[in-house]
Amino acid sequence: MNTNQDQPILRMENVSKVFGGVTALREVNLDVFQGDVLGIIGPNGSGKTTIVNSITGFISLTSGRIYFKGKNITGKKPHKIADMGVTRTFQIMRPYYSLPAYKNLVIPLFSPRAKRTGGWRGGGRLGDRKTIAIDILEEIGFERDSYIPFKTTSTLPTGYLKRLELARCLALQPEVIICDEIFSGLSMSEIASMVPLIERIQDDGITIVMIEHRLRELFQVANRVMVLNFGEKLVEGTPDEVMANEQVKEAYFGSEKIEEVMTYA
Amino acid sequence: MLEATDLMVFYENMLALNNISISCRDNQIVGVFGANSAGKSTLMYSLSGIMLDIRKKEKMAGGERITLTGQLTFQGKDIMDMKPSDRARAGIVLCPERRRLFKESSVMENLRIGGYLATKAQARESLDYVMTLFPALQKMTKRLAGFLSGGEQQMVAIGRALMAQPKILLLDEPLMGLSPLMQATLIRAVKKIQEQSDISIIVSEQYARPVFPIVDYAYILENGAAVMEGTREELMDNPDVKSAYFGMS
Amino acid sequence: MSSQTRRKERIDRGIKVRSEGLYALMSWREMAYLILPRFMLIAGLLCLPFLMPGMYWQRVISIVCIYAIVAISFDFLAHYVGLVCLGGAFFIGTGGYIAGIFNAYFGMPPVLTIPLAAIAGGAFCTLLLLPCLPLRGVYFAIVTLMYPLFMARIIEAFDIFGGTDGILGIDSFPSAFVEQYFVVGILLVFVFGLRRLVTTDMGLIFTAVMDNDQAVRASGINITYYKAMAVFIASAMGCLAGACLTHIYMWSGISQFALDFSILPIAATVIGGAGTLVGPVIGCLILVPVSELLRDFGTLRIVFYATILVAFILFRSDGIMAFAKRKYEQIERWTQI
Amino acid sequence: KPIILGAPLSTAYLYGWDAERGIRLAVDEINAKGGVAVGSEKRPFAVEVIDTRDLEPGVPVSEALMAVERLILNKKADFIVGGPNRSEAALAALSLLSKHKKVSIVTSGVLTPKYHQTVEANYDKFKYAFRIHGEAVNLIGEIIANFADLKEKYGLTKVFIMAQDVSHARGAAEVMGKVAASKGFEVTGTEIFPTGATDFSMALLKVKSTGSEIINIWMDMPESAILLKQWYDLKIPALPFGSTLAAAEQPGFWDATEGKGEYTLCNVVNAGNAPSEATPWTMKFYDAYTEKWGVEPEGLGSSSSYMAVYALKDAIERAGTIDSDKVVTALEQIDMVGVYGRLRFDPKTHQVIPSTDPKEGAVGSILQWQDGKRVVVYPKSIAMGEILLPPWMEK
Amino acid sequence: MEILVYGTINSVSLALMGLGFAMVYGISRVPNFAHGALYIICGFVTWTILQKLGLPYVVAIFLSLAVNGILGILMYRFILIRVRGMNISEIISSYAIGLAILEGLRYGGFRGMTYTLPVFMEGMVFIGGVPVDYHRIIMVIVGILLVGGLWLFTHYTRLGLALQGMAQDERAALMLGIDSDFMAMLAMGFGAVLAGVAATMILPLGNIVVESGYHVLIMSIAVCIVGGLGSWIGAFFAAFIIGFAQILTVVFIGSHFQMVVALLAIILTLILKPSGLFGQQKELEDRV
Ligand SMILES: Nc1ncnc2c1ncn2[C@@H]1O[C@H](COP(=O)(O)OP(=O)(O)OP(=O)(O)O)[C@@H](O)[C@H]1O
Ligand SMILES: Nc1ncnc2c1ncn2[C@@H]1O[C@H](COP(=O)(O)OP(=O)(O)OP(=O)(O)O)[C@@H](O)[C@H]1O
Ligand SMILES: [Mg+2]
Ligand SMILES: [Mg+2]
Repeated sequence: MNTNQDQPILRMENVSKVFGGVTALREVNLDVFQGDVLGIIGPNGSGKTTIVNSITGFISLTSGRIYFKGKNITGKKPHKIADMGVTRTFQIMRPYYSLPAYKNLVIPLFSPRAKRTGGWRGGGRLGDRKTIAIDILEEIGFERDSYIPFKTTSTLPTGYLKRLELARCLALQPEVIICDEIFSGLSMSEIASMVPLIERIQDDGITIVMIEHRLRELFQVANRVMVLNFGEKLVEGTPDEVMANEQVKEAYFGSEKIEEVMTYA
Repeated sequence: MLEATDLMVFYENMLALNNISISCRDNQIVGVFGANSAGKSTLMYSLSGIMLDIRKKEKMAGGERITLTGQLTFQGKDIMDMKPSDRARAGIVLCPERRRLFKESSVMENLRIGGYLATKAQARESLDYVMTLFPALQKMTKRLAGFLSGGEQQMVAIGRALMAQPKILLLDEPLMGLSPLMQATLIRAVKKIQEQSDISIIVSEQYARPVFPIVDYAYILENGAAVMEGTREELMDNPDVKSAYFGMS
Repeated sequence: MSSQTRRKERIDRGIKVRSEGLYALMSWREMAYLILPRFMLIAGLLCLPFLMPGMYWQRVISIVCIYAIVAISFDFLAHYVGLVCLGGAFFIGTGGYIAGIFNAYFGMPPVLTIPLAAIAGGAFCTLLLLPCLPLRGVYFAIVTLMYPLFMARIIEAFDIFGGTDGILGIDSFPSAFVEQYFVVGILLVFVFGLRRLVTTDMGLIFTAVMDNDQAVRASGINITYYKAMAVFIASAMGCLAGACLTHIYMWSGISQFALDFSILPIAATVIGGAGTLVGPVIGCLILVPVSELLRDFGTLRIVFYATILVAFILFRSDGIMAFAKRKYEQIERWTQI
Repeated sequence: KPIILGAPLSTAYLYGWDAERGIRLAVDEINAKGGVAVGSEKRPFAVEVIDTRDLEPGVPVSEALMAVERLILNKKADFIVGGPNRSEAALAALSLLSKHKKVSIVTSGVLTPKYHQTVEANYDKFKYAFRIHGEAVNLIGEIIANFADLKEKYGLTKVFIMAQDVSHARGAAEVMGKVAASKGFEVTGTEIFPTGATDFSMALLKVKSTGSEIINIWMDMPESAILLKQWYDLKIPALPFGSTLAAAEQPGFWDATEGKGEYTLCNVVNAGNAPSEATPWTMKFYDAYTEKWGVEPEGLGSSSSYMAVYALKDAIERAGTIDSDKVVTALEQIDMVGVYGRLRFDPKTHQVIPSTDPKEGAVGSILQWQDGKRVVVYPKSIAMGEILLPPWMEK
Repeated sequence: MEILVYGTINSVSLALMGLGFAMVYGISRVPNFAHGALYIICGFVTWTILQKLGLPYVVAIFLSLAVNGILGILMYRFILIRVRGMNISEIISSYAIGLAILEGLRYGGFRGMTYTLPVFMEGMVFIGGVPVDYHRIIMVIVGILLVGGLWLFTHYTRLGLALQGMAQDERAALMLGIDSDFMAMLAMGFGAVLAGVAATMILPLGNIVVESGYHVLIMSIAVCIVGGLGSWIGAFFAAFIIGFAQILTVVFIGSHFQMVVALLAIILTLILKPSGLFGQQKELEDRV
């Protein structure tokens, strides 16, 4: 897929990040192309979340550059980057706990970007934010006629919170969504219901970067996978290529049998 | 060892736990499985007594009223009204979901705070044990816990709970955010803990499959009620359970 | 505990549920249910000047209103935007000085100085607080606590605007009547205005910023802008109160930056009910007169005052208004489990 | 029906409580003699004191203004005597007084010249305000006169000025420096201390190294006692001379400095605040005060507060009414001999007219601590003793 | 040299003032606005014991420290415990308690300028040509020992660690068997004792006056905030920044700018390093 496009939508050039002595990223290069679903995997602490943070401007880089559609976005403020269309979810969920669930979406719908784009599949009909918010929630798996969208977010269970994270990104009508472990903490059936959703989002032409430990589901949706280890890019390729790679096995599965470990993934 | 009968928890008017009876015998691993909002965390909080603290704080701030009824016995003693800190002293230690580390302290300090109840010798021993369990932690003892990655924090949280010399360890979704390798390691470690130091463990998970091989007995929660319980074998044979919690059909 | 078989249940009153939404317009009872509390507040405040025995107590009412304005601005910032600002005196002082300067030095009448103080003062305060906006929680609180001290020191050190003597000879309101109804009116406008504001989209964003600013940034919204906006609103209110105070006492001086002006509104908010916007008004209606009643005790007054304050906080730790609201909207009853 | 005197005072502070005692003493004396003759009837005085807390840091002046308003509106005070005590508060209260047309006599604490200047500048508006004790400029004059004495007698010419970091003290120190220089003294240095400073040894050493012979101190903070202790310990050969040195005014000063404050000179503004024979009334007041309250007059406002009540009585009796405007006129014409000399107000500024001779006007007094006692050494006309030099200064 | 010596002394006394506040906040997350009052009351209690009961100075000091500790504990036990976790209520109620204590003392006759405590040791030495009295030297030593001791205590003893943990996440601490109410009470008592220590060290250099309670409160808050709340070491360094800023202004600009500069230093530090010198709260909270 990436061959027929010349310019990557997201590009990381020699990105490094050092947190006072700890090198979280070391000279990472990465191209993400329009329409990709890129998976990033790696052991704990390998720098995956750091990649997300650096792309979305939540941390400043030690060195390197990041481009979005050819424009240099290094050092830009998070809200500027989000405004350009790169959105993210948070690994440690950050919904608005004190608001009712649907109002979580009214906020991104109020943002300048949503006003410009009309919001998620909005097409300019940004009249009633509440209706749109509930539409999005339905899309993402909240039962429409239930009272759940109206419950205070803090009383919602993890599964809904994870979805809210994603919904918040969708509301902005983004070009790139970076999901940080949205499958973790979800039950089997819920993950199963999320997978088609991801595919649908991809069909809408939105580029997705997914960070996951649930390899099985990840491989269902991802067309490319990058493996990080100790802040360094190990390999990049299709899921099968990656799984076949010896280095990856070594770093990610250790000495265990892949099959056995995969039962956990 | 730990036995709860007719446990009921109301958040204001919402019934979060409905008449749950659970028991955990000595040196047993008990699994509590359930989808989101089944009430796993509520159960864990009730068992460890944190619910009392939550209730107190809510009352003070004029928030929702939490009602808690039922019987809870630990080693034959009624502990329903026991303060959470005393329960920990008695040996019920919870490793909560969302980690709740001491963010501003270093990893080592986190572990040492965990060892508050332990004697010096015990603390040293458990520290070594945690370090062999999670070798990754060895390199980061000086770093602030709040800056660790999600998975690393999870390891510290479990290590910290182990430091508290539990007799019964409550693990609330311990696998969340861990890499497959880490999950495998952890599960094996849990088994090893149970075998080596005769600790009982109650572990809650959404996704039963990784944990299932090591549990002796399991409960399945749905909407706050225990809809099913049984030994591993019994549940294994049940097709509903299989599809819902193991993702296989 | 373990033998407990009953629990207390709280349910919304039927009338409350009915009066949410359009149905409210269908019966007088429901209309009354909705309107009565608001009406009571408005009517009560408007009547107060008449009910007060004598000029002095009427004056106390003006002071109550001034404190109440500062208190609701604090409540708004703290509980709807998440910026706990302990610097109420900063606003009062700035507003007071601006009004004083324009009145005494340039001869502007109060009708001009008061709005001017609100706008210019709000802008000034916002500008000075701008660098602190990234601060969080206690840090923001304490820095704002320092600001009024800082301003007072600056005026003292540079000996500007009358130095420690302050500005004298400022015009008062044309009459006591105008003064009281002006502050009461302003207070009502602010209370209802803010209550409206916090339910708008803008208010929602304020709440979101308080809840979780990182997520707001991730939604492509500039949080600094919104925080500054909120600070402007709050400080303009505070400055307006300060300007009124200046005209009431016909004086402005560095002690308008005194700690008391920061603390009292917060105390009123705490006992009145934080996050309700009406609570602070009620808190002020209690605290200020109590303080006046205690004047006869001389030095002991503050001791009693502090004790009463603590007692209130302990007795109703969630605040009077929150308590009243719950009682008004919900019934409690025992149910069998 | 009593005539109500409202006294807004910061009663937790020296200048507040000494004024209250002075006022109450006078009122009791007057009432015991039957009260005030207003026209044909005799009316007693009644005192309402409200604590203004205005000397307390961190308390807004509006608190004091509230107190004044309460006295006027709620306690129905006919006259205001005493405070507010802080200059700033007293100035702020001027507007209220004119608004309510209440005659007020400030008796303690307010030293700023701005007070009577304000009255003068806007007489019609602020004519209700009077001040019955000496003000800062006046104090400086007295001190300079004293310096001249010292120069003549002991040949002391080098002055070192120390002031507390508050604007009035700073301002006064500056003026002092200029005036002293113009009168042929050498000002060897000026040192400003922040309020609450507790170490003065550096400055004291500077005093020594510059060969200064007089230390002029402008501080009303309690820590000034430390300054004197250190002065004693270091045996600095310069005579400490305080103006508004609140710490040294109080009889308790001796204990607070463990006797190390001996030889300290201090201006207590008006006669009567320390024992002297200014007028026949002075010691009578002094003894009556001591008897009634069990302590000697302490602050700089005891005698003036006492006199304020008598002045009011006099004015009311002459006016024959308690109508404010008439009383103002009567007060402007007052001419009586009081505790600290002849009492007259300048009709334009409403400031009491000062003098060094009790027969001519209100006399100040400067005392020196000698062997545990406060000895008035200035003005000459009322002096009880001579200025002494500490042994290590005697040549 | 003069700057160095007096800067140090000034800084240490600021640090001493701040320690108690930092301690209580660092451990129980209660911003103890009664800190200044506790400071002053210790001075008066010592004075009373010394002058009225005539007990020896050392006994008086220890007794009054004990009184202070008990006071702190009582304050927590009966009042603050009921508003734990509600920060604004905590501020207001502790401030009110402080106010009541201070004004109560004033009412009780502790006013005026005649209350002083004797210094521990008379006399002075010259350090590099600058005269310093022994008491100040003792104060500096005690201050440094105290800060060091506290640092060791909180980082290396079981109790200290537990207190540290409790401060950060009370519920997590509960899960580990740390009794949070008891700990907070302990912290409060301990903080009160520290306020007392500061009082007994600093007050002999000046007079005991009620007003300085407010001053002490403001300065101690400032020190703690600049240092990063809850970090003793931070508070110590912050005291040095503010202390030297003050002394330098006095020497080079003029003493009436002292407070201006001190406050400016505080505001600037925070703007540049939003969670204080050694705090990392903001960074932690911003970590996503
Ligand atoms: N703000 C920070 N300050 C210091 N160190 C940090 C910070 N953020 C991350 N780190 C460190 O950088 C490394 C990479 O962290 P990161 O969160 O990117 O890991 P991750 O790949 O997302 O891991 P996980 O799968 O466990 O979430 C970790 O070792 C972490 O401790
Ligand atoms: N503080 C609270 N107030 C009101 N309702 C609550 C509160 N906490 C939890 N609940 C509700 O109680 C039910 C059980 O919640 P609980 O957190 O125990 O579920 P869980 O099984 O742990 O889910 P998860 O997988 O999300 O962790 C949920 O429906 C939740 O919405
Ligand atoms: Mg991560
Ligand atoms: Mg849970």
